Amino acid sequence: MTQTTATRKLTIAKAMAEALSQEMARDSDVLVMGEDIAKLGGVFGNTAGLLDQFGAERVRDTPISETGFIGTAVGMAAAGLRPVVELMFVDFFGVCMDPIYNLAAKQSYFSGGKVSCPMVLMTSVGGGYGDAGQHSQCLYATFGHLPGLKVVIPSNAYDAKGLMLAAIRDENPVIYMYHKALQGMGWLGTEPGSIAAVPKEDYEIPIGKAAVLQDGTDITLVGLGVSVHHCLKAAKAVAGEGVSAEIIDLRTIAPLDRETVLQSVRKTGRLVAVDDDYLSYGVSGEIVASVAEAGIALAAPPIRISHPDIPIPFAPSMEHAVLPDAEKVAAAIRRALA
Amino acid sequence: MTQTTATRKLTIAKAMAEALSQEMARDSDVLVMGEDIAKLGGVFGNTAGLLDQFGAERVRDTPISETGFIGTAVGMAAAGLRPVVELMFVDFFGVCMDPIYNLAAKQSYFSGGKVSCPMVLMTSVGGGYGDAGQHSQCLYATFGHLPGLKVVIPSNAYDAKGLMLAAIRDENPVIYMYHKALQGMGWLGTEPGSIAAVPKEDYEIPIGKAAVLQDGTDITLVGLGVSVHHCLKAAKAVAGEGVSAEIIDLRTIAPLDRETVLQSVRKTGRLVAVDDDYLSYGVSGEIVASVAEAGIALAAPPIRISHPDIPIPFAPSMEHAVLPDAEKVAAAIRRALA
Amino acid sequence: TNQPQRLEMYANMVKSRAFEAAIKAAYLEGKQPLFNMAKGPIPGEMHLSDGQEPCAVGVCAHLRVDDAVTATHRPHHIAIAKGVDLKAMAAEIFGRTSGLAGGRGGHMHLLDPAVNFSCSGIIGEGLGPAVGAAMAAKLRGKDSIAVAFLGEGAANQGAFHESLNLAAVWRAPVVFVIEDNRYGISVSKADCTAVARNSDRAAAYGMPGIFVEHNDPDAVFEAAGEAVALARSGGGPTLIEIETMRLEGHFMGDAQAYRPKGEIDALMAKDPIPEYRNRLENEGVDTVELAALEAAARQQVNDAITYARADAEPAADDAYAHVFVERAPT
Amino acid sequence: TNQPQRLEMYANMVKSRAFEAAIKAAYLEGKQPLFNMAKGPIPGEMHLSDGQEPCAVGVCAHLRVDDAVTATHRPHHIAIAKGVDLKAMAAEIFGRTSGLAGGRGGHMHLLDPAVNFSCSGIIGEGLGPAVGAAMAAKLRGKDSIAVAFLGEGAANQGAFHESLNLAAVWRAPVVFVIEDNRYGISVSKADCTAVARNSDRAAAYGMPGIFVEHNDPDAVFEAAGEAVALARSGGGPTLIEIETMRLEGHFMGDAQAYRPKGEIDALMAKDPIPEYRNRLENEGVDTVELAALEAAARQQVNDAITYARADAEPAADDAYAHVFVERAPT
Ligand SMILES: Cc1ncc(C[n+]2csc(CCOP(=O)(O)OP(=O)(O)O)c2C)c(N)n1
Ligand SMILES: Cc1ncc(C[n+]2csc(CCOP(=O)(O)OP(=O)(O)O)c2C)c(N)n1
Ligand SMILES: [Mg+2]
Ligand SMILES: [Mg+2]
Repeated sequence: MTQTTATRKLTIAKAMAEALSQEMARDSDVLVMGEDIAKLGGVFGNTAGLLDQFGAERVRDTPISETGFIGTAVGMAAAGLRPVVELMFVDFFGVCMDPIYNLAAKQSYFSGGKVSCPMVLMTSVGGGYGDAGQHSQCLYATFGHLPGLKVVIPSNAYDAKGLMLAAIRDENPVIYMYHKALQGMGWLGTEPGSIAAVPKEDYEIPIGKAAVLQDGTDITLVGLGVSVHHCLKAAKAVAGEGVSAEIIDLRTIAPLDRETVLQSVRKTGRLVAVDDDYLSYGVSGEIVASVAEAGIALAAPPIRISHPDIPIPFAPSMEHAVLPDAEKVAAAIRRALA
Repeated sequence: MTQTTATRKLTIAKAMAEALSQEMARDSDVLVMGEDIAKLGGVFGNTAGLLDQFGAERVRDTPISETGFIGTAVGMAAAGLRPVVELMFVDFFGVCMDPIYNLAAKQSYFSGGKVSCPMVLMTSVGGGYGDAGQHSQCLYATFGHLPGLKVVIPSNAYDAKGLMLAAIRDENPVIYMYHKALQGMGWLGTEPGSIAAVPKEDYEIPIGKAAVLQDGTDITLVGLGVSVHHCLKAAKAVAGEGVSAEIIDLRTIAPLDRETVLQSVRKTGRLVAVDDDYLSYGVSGEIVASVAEAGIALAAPPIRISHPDIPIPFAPSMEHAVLPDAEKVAAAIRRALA
Repeated sequence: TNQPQRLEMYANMVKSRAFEAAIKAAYLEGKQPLFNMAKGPIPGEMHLSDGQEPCAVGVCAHLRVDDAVTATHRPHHIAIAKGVDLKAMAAEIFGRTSGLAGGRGGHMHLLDPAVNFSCSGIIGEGLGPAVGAAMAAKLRGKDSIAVAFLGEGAANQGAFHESLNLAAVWRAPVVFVIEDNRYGISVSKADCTAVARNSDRAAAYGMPGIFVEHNDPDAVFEAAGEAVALARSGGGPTLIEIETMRLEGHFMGDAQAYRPKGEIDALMAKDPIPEYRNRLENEGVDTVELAALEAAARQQVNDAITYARADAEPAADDAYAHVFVERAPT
Repeated sequence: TNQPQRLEMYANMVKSRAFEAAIKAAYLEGKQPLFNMAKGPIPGEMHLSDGQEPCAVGVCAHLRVDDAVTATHRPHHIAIAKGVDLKAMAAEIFGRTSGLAGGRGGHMHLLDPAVNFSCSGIIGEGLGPAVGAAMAAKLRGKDSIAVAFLGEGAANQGAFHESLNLAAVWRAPVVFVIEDNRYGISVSKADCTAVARNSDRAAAYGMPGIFVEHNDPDAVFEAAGEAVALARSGGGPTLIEIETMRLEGHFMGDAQAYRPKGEIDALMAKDPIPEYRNRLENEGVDTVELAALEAAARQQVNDAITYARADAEPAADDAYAHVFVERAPT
């Protein structure tokens, strides 16, 4: 962003709503649909104000019929509209994955590129606030694994606005995962690091490009969404111990920007990959595998930190123990450097 | 299996049907439900004869209502029955994943172990016969990634029977994935290696244990289902070149038997992991990551071979080009040893 | 209804309302002045059932311990009417070791096999399992049945259609009970449902549909009686819709700006509990007896909450237990 | 109907049947003596539409190019009636480079945006997209509509319920057309559907339901006419069910042991194409004219098949193209 730009500090919720509002004003083909996104403004605040601004034709509360309204959105997209639909919690993908992964994701392929699907699916992810096993999942890898979908996860409000604008303008289905711990809704707690200076004007963050948030020489920390903040805090903690950590925010997991990760690890020779999705067949494993198959010589075995392969427990005494956090990342860094 | 046992060569389809028949005869709580599994005997032959033997109460054709009948099966299992349900193609998981991953998989956790879910979900996987992008997927990692599910994939008829018996007797939900290319239905072609001598009597293959099919010293080949046969053929091909390959059949991907893989790679120092699911966030990547984080010194970078991150194309000239096969595995072995 | 049953229905309504009041108070602890869901003795979402008690007690009055009930994300009143252990339930909601699931599930995941009760947080997820419980009884030649509770919003979810069709085709001994509290979070029934009465949808499955206009335990009892008798006698499923009321927000912390001004006050004036108390009084039930019932109910609630608060928090490693069932539970 | 329309309907039925015959012959090449789905010029599953032509032509006769149609895994007759390019369609089914999708999709995935036609292989998957196409027209103030075809078996899938309710709530200009061919693979309608007529389920969505008893283009045309007019004039959705017939197996290679003896012969005797030809003749249509129509239809089919066979197979690397759309298609 240029220095001359007027910026304000925004939460991710407000940055998402601003991006939607600006794009709906700019492009009359954009509309928003989902449960409680109109009158209520979204359970997580990301559609606040849109109903008043654009009216009930373009801002539509839906029945609790995810398969129905997501399938409908695909049909709208094929007809040239640019629907942004909300799946309130990613945990609900089980009732509506078919139109997402078999229809939206394959429309281009099944038409030889003749029919596009410019649709954004916004969905909240993550736990840490005691919402238990059916309302705290992340499922990044579940979506990243399936071809034809682009998957983005902002870690801060600046990226949230730029990724949303890029997602709406993309001709392909984009899964936009926003983390409840970063959303900036007071009632969910707020990670201060997710609140960022956001330009009023229009800008895009390129989908498929990771960001190097901090240069370092001793170890590469790879995160996405909330785990980026765990990495930043852990890096601070070990900086005092003379450790120089390089920090990468993936921002997109499909397509995955392996090159940025490899470049960094070639330099540092050490890797800790962190996410809060389930461990096996997950994001941190894909990062570790990508580095391994590249044949980069490492000074220490790569380490992955993710949620263990168990349902997310309700009681805080268990949930906080199993969720990744800055302490766990710092401990891994020390292990890698021991 | 003991030497005294009477065995016959069976296809996987027949071995599955025999296991179901024997267990239904032994345990009156076992029943089978799904689309076309009764009158038709299963599109893929794995329930042939059961309707005549056990009647319409215990062998039930269902409406095309996967969410309804899988949810029903979970309720039956909670009540003490042992339902075996069929999801005709794994590609259809998108219409019914919720009762599988949020309900069956978490029933034990949400009840502190008081309510079990002894249910088997049989589902066909795989392509290679021109059934295109919505009827050829594998989705191993999609199921392996989610906690609370056990996931097994037989590569031959002997394992198919033993894994089915173990799955039905397990107190937990087991996803039983059978590969169409191994099923032994003439109309799908048949991999001869999947037809095996099967004891008439009752036996179990332990869930969660991989099998070392061939000892070797130069390189470890890891596969599951059909890719096991690619590995066996590739190993034969390179044997003439003096390469001694160790071959591991995972048999189960959740829980994953990492120890058997690590032991082998510690010995051989080289790894090729092969599966026909999508590459990113997939099975071959999990194997590579598990070896990497174990810090095993390798003589060559590990190699993974999977279906690329694209929908499965219809035309044979494209599908066969992108599907893993023995030639691709042999080429990888040569690369690893170059 | 006979009088003892009606007094029990009343007592259960009082107990449920008292339980919600106690949970509400505990839930708000540590969430003041700034409401933060993660804080306090009970974190996460909290969906209270105030106003919907008649649905629970009117239906469950017909049920036996071996009848199965599946409920929703708003389960407390139904769990209490079905006889779930109040202490273990409270301890689960507080996330303590002697909770129903040892604190692993929380308020949306209350499973008590001792009374065949379960609930879950996904809309429509309980319908299939109820059909399954009913079919298990039928296949074993038992006359136990199953009841699935759902909200009016859930009647637009695909699982509703699939489960009702399957139940009808298989003549499963199951009753589907829709608690129509007019809202799915902020979305009114009229804004998302193509018919005024979901009970009319029973015709799409060739099963009887009953609409209960009044949020009244006696009216619910009567309708449920027919449906339960039909199911128990092998007559197959019934769909019931009850016009009830949600006196609280969708969940704690819901500002409810989407509700018309004065709506809540108008509903409060029709609170079914005092209404039922008046009816019983007018019928000559001794007020001393009623007061005793109320006191006993409140006492049970206080004991349960006290028990839960005193119970130990799970150890970190408890998170790893019970992902799988190791043996057949007995 | 006017006579030219009826002759066009007849011609399209003949063209569809001839197309299926040609596909059937080509499909069996290389699959003899042992039937192996992977072999021959057309691999994979093949679902033929013989017998169901009246549904396609009777409905599509009312549609314009800008009206959208979504079909199923059994799409050929509908694609032909909607005017999908026959050469590109045949080439796609043969998996060739100038196929609709360059051979990436095959027979269950025929998308032709030029005439707003699409289909897919997942039961119920086309319903939502039809509602979406209809809503796109409505939001843009156009009077184009959408039609979703589905089988009677699909009427038990959750997507049916969700899509019909949403269409009704939003008054989408869409028509849902159920081709009741009595079977979902091997499972009969009676064995899996709680009502005799799915058109009765329209009441669950407050929309008109029409049942067409005869597998007759004129009867379908009349019913579809009402529904299309209602949708075009802003009157919202309609559900139509047509009692049709499946003259072939579910897919090629289906032994059909599940069908009662003699059923297929009885149906063959009621083949709608000769029946319609007789009617036209009895009404005095010149047999020479009919013969000319038939010859022309067959010629188009032969040209399309010849074109497809001569077309090039995709190169291996073509598999990697079009996973994503790079620019807005124009
Ligand atoms: C499949 C699914 N979609 C959405 C949600 C989010 N959600 C939780 S409760 C609720 C409203 C449910 O309304 P209703 O069925 O009427 O029950 P009520 O809350 O009124 O008791 C919604 C949309 C969910 N839990 N599951
Ligand atoms: C969600 C889903 N479940 C199951 C299938 C497998 N399947 C393909 S066609 C079919 C039968 C469909 O019956 P119907 O809707 O009546 O259409 P018909 O084949 O008779 O034209 C089934 C079960 C599928 N493709 N998708
Ligand atoms: Mg409600
Ligand atoms: Mg049919």
